Amino acid sequence: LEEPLIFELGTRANCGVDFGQEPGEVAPELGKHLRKEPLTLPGLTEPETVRHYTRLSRQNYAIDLGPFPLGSCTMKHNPRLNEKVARMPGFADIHPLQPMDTVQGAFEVIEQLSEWLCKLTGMSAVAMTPKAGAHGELCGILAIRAALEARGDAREVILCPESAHGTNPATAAFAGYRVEDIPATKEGRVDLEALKARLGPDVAGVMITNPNTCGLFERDMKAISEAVHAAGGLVYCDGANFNAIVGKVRPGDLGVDAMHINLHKTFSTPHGGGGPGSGPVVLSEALAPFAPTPFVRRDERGRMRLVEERAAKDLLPDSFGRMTAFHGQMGMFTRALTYMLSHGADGLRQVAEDSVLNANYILRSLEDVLDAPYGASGPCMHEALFSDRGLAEGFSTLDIAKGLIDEGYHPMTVYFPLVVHGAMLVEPTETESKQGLDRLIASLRAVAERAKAGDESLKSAPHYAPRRRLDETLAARKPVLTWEEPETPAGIPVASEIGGS
Amino acid sequence: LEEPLIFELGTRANCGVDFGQEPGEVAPELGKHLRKEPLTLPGLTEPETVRHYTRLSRQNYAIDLGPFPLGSCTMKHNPRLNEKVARMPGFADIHPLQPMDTVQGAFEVIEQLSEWLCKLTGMSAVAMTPKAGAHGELCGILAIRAALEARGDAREVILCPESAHGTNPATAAFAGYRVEDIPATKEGRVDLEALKARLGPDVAGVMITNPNTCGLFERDMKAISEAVHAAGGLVYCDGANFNAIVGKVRPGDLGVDAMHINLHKTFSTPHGGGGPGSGPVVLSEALAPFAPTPFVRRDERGRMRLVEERAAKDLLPDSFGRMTAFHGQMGMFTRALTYMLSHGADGLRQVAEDSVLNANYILRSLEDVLDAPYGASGPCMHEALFSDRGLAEGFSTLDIAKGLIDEGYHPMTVYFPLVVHGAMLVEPTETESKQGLDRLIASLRAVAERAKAGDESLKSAPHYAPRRRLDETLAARKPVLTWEEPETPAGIPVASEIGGS
Amino acid sequence: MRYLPLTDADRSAMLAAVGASDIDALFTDVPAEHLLDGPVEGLPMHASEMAVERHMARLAQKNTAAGDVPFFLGAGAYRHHIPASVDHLIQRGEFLTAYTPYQPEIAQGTLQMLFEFQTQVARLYGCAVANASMYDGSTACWEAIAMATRVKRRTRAVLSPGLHPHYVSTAKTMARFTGDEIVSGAPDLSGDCGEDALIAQIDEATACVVVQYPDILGRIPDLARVADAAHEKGALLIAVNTEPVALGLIESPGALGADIVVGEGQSIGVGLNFGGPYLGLFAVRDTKLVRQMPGRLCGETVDAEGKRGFVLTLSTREQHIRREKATSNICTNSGLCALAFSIHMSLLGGEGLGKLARINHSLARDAAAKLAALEGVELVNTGGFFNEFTLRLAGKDARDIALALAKRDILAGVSLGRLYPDVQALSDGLVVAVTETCTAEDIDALADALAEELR
Amino acid sequence: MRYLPLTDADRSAMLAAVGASDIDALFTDVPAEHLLDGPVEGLPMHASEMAVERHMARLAQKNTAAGDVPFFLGAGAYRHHIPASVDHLIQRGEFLTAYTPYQPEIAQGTLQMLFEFQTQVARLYGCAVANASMYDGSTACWEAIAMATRVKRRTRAVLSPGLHPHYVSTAKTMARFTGDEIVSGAPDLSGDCGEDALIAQIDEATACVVVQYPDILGRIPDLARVADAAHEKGALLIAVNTEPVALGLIESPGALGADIVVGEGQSIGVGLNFGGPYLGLFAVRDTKLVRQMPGRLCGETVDAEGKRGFVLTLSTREQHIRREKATSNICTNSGLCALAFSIHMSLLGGEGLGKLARINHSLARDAAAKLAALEGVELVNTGGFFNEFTLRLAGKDARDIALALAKRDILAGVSLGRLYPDVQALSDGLVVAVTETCTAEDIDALADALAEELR
Repeated sequence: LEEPLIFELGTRANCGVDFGQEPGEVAPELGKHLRKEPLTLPGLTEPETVRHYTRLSRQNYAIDLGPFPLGSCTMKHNPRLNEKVARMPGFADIHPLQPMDTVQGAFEVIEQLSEWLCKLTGMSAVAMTPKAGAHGELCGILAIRAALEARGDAREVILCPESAHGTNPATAAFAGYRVEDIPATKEGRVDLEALKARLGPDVAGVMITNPNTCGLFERDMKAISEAVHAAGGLVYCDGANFNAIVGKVRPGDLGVDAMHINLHKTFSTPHGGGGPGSGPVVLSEALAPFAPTPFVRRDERGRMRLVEERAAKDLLPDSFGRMTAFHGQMGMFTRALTYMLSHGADGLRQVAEDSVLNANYILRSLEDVLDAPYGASGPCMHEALFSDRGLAEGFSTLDIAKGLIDEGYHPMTVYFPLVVHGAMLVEPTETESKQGLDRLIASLRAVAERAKAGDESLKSAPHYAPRRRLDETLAARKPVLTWEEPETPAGIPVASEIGGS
Repeated sequence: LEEPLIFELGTRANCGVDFGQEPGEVAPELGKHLRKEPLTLPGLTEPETVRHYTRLSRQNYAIDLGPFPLGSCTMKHNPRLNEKVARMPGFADIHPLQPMDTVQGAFEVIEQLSEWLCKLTGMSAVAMTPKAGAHGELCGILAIRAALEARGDAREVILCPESAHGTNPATAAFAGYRVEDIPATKEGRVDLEALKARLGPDVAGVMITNPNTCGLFERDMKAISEAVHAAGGLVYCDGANFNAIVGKVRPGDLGVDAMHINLHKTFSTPHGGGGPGSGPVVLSEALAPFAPTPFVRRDERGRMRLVEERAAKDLLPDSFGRMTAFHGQMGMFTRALTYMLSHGADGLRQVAEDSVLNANYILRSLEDVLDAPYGASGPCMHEALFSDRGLAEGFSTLDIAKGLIDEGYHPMTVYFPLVVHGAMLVEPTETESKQGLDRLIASLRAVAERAKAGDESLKSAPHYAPRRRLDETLAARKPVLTWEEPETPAGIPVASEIGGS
Repeated sequence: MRYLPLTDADRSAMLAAVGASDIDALFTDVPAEHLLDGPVEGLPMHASEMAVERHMARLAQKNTAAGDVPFFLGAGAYRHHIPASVDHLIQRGEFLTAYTPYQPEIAQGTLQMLFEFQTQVARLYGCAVANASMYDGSTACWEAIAMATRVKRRTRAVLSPGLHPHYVSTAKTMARFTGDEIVSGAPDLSGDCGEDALIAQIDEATACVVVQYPDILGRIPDLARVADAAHEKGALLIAVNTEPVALGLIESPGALGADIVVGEGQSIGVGLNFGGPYLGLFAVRDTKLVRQMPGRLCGETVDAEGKRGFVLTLSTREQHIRREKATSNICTNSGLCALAFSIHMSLLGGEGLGKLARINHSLARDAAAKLAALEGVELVNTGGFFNEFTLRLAGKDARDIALALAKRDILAGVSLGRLYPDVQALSDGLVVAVTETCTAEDIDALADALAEELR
Repeated sequence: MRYLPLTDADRSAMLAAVGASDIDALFTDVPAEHLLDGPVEGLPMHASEMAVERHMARLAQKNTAAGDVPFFLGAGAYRHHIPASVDHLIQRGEFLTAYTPYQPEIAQGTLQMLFEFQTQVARLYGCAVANASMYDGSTACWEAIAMATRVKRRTRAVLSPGLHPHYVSTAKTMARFTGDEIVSGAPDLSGDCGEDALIAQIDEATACVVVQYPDILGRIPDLARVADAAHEKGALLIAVNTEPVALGLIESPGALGADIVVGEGQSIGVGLNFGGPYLGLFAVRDTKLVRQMPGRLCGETVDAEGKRGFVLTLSTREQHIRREKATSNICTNSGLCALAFSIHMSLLGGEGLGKLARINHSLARDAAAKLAALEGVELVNTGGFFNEFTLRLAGKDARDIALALAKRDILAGVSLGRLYPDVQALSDGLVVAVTETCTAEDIDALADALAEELR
């Protein structure tokens, strides 16, 4: 059931917007700047638009349709109240540069959210402007670098475990650091002794994900922090998996100096097909003075002020500066705060407990059919890790993923973390019901058994999705990244190509 | 891809609503009234609820997905601005019995919408309270009866063409009239001479649909009105098809005394899977004094007042009374007025023209493969009528309808009007594009050709819908109208029964 | 125009294809003297979305939205908090822009929802079967009376004085034309629901007795007693409920012997909407009455592959098949409102509805106690109430008081003078509803302002 | 809790199934001394939806919504009318609650949309290829500079004084750590965009010149001239656009020789949102640069049956494959904002964008003429402007004037003192944006109030 592209649907003659006003004259001095050729963008009327995007949307899988067990991506339910609140005109229809007295409520949102984040993490400050998780990592690393430079300590190396998200080494490199691996134990955790051995005056710090991407809590986190601090470095914690521990343990208690929080993971703001995210970074006392501008403070009269470049010179002289225009992802802040207020401190604790319970339930229900490399070492946190060991010859993790599509599910995260061969990382989150998990487990089991039995039909899965397997090599070899007018205009598509539902 | 019932999904232990307050004590005097048994209704958390209804929705066809060419049902695009406006708290969150000074804007909506309806129809008054088209018919017939009774003229018969919607005779009967058929000409219109011959002192009036359900304009409407009036009767016009003539001709100019207007047809308020509708009735000078209560009037100071029972005794002493609690479908009024203001007088005229052009385009594009019983007599209005003549032995209109489902479309209206054998009534509306019509025509043509060629696979269509043909006889013979707990609780459905997308 | 996809080029090509010289060549059946030669006069031309939105927003802003003030109106329409997910889901295009499910193969979404809705309503009402909804409570009430007269072949309907006066008026309007006899009267301002007097009016010609539960003054009648009395005379008991939340706390009418239970479902999921669209609920206690019911019914069946599916059924009762012999002329139901009700009810569940009911009741008790303690205020409902009660304001016209409070931005309740303008004895009555949306501060504000106005 | 489906019974059963005595048996890897024994202190407990909504609504009401007052702010974020269908469609659960389309077979909705979006942006910018969006304009601007230094293996970036000061600050922050050299300065309050001075700064070490078009004061620089000069020195021209509506009227940067075009897309479909989330646009004129681009790219391909389909492609540039050797650390894009942009742009089309641009321009001209006629007001933009212009307020501090006007419920514009607190010479500058959402009455209200404040 195909949906044409807007370029195949619309014409340049049509338009889905009416203008009451007639456009007036163009200023003569603008003459030399005017467009020579009209813009070749098709216009669709509203009925055509609504139908195009409604139909397109139906080719997507989404959390609203079923479990979306992407490990480390934390696809949980997105409450509808959040969406309603974010659209209140007092939040959605205010300009970032309005006089500060006219946006006190917006500043209060930032203040309240900051308080929640600091208390939940046990940290002393938070930088609210980072636009997404990776941007938050950058913020944390820049703060570390600024802090080290402030003490005249130019270190060059950041240590990352091999199991880290790719953003960790990329961020460190983007910030000018050289990246080295931290070795792992057989149990899937940081090798504390090996780490200690590597620490030295060239090491600016470590980036550790906790719970890590094997779904395990880094038991030695506190010891790691102490060792890094002792060696003059600082500790960045990747908070992508904070979901598993919110309300149960505070990273600040474990010696972390900086940690970003993906509001779209732990705090339920929608992923939206790939963004926008929001990545506030909590900071320890050591790093707080280096936080970016702008930030929100109350003045002596209790009015909220946005502290921008100039004022920051007095209030936060060591700030490493601005990371982005304006002051953060307000639309995500309102959603996240709404979520936090809804759950409360008690509910958030329950979130962590249920997410861990759900993951362990999956781990224990499937370890007889799927290899669980760290299963024997104890409970997992929010996600269950399996490997492709034991599948029939020629069958891979990819086949299991694609087979799961035919069962009506979005696959788990595959081939990540890199430290496990053919990794499958299953994160149910706390918003799945037991009934739903039982079904998911049954499907995973069925597909795993087919892969172990060497069922050939699995290798061409999916069969029941809007598309069969797509040729990614072709896409990369001969990139077609924009639509071009075909040589001869396409005729009327035949009905079977178009379809309705 | 099956979706369980809420009773199979939810448990009585769960709940998707949190209550901040703890309920207090129940008054002792309520003791004897208390429920003995708890209510056995399942509760679903929000994630389960969102998923259940999202998945259910995807088993529906809708105008947002494609053409919905149900003749006489007028499935046109529903503008999203209408939905936004209807949800403004000043409209959605006001109580019908608030002091009138606090709802002046709501009364203005009613006043403005009334003015549009009167001007577009050329009538002198409008009753706004009817809740739907059939309720509007009832309003019109009661007004006719009240008017006749006021002049001491107890007539017993209402004449309806056989091609009328079932609501026409049902309404007349519900209002205490006997119903008799009006014969039709071979051209599919009211037989004026036969009608004249039947008129007499026992005939209270006629109910005529114009444009009629064969998609034809009643050329003799004015002459019919004159004849009925001359015989002492009154003329009800079923305005279901006003879509075709809005802005092109005013029913008031043709002698009509009462006509309901389906706001959800001509004026784009959503059908919502079967309602709510809204059926204001425009009235001639002769019937205006008999309009129902309540209604809106401006007082001498220009304030809007709702005239309810007592005040109506002075302002409209002959009113036939109240038809419903409160005062009409406000939520539909705001949508319809928004639609009218968007289109304007010029746009509404274009609506009629485009809807008629689209229907004729379908009629002329298909009359070579499908029998068009009235095709030769001239253009149609907003809908094109075909019959099952010429299909292969054993193939019926139903097969064409179900075949069209497999092409990705909702079928046209079938077996209505009754005057044509195996009728197929195709109404594209003005919100289909030419490109979309060309595809629909190609599909209709393909299915018609299969039916003419005797393609057996058509008889078991649909094959690609969420369901194959359903056993309606079983449903009626052994009605199962509520869900009952199964004897043994159902196990976990197997994955292939549940599916995801 | 943003809603019209045809371009001028399309129009020309299509006119050519149908062999018409211009668009009016397709309107030749309209007599030339009646065919307008331009837009209808006296109306504005098309406008941008921005301009229309502004116009409508200005009208909306002239109204006092309930959420912006302390708010205590009820009398047949109640303000409850509706979870955001309800409105989100009913706006799914597949629900919002679908038609009546006449082609069940591609309408299972609407049909399964209706089947679930019917079950929810039947259980809520303590009945065997509910239909797929009607226009609203008042029209459902008349349909029930009409059904009773049809079933019983009797023409007399006895209406309790506690029945909402709009429902009474609606029934009287219809009865005037059908020739049925309606017995009705205004309520007394006493804590007694008047069951004795009502029972005394039931005779062998009576097709049905209609009792509102809780009634217009918030009192809770003894349904079981009336049921017995009605049944004794061979009449049906029709129970009318305008506040479904009450049934989370008090017994279902069906369990008390009501034969037909109808009501207004607006409280759950639908919202105030200035009186419409609302949601008529209609259920019968005994499946034997099903084939006499008005309105659509959705039933379970199987498809050609044996899979469970749902269809509209028993449509031989209905007008599109049976025409003048139909059980009602009703065609449209309140599908989208039924969906909103069903979603909200799914979120609540029996547990949640019970808790919500107890919160409403408890707040209403607090409010009643506080208000009745004021000088010049007397609580009518001595026999108990759910979330609504009636106050007597010491001989003052409650309409004036309500208006005075509205000027102070407090919407205090519904004056009985608004509902019964002809009954002088009721003019000092004020019906006050208290739901979970009322805060303690709201109640204090009302009490303070009322005290001042009565001083 | 309304978002947590597990019941206590489920929890017990599941704990038993995993062999844990209680939930903390699953948290044994957390050292006991750090495991909290109850909810985090100092934070409230869970609350009802109604209570949370009330709390947030109260905060929202403390802000002055742009739609409620005459509103003239721009300077990198513009208020335009967004059709209601845009927000309706982006709230479809299938778009809203999907993840990055890593499994293309069940993500064609997002992928096809991104392909359409890329094409729209590329055409708007006059470029060959656009990516699938970035965080916002300011970060896209830095990514472009980083890409230019990578491509050119040079470390100097010359920024036009007309570049938004937040964009300048962002670049400076990053350059401090990467060791790149940023040449920048504040603008002059003259009608001349300063192309001569800018060109003079370009040398053989310059990787790129960055020019905002139109610039922060609303002036329109001669891009083609700067392009030629940059190319002559082997540098790339990066054009930055913060108001895409302008490109409905003035020439595309790509057509004028810009090599990389970046910008803020918020004007189309996204809304003000107090500064975020916004939509970074990023395009290159020459396909040769594609493999050096940061951010996601969606490409066309075929599936196993030969059907057209779309996938994320060229991901070997990206961090999740290439880790520390990636072209950027960026991971998330602004998918939902890109969708909103694409829908709004589909509604507009080239025709509609052109008309919208001309309406903006025309209203802005009217406003500028009216304001410049006031005593003590001087229009800076003598060389023309699109929908935004800068006024000098006769030596007064524009911050004070803007604040005084805000107290009169008029949001008059962005004072240059807010943007350049350190540059005394700019303190009397006020940047005023006029879009189609401004009415003639709004403009009159601003002119009248400004006249009074300047008196």
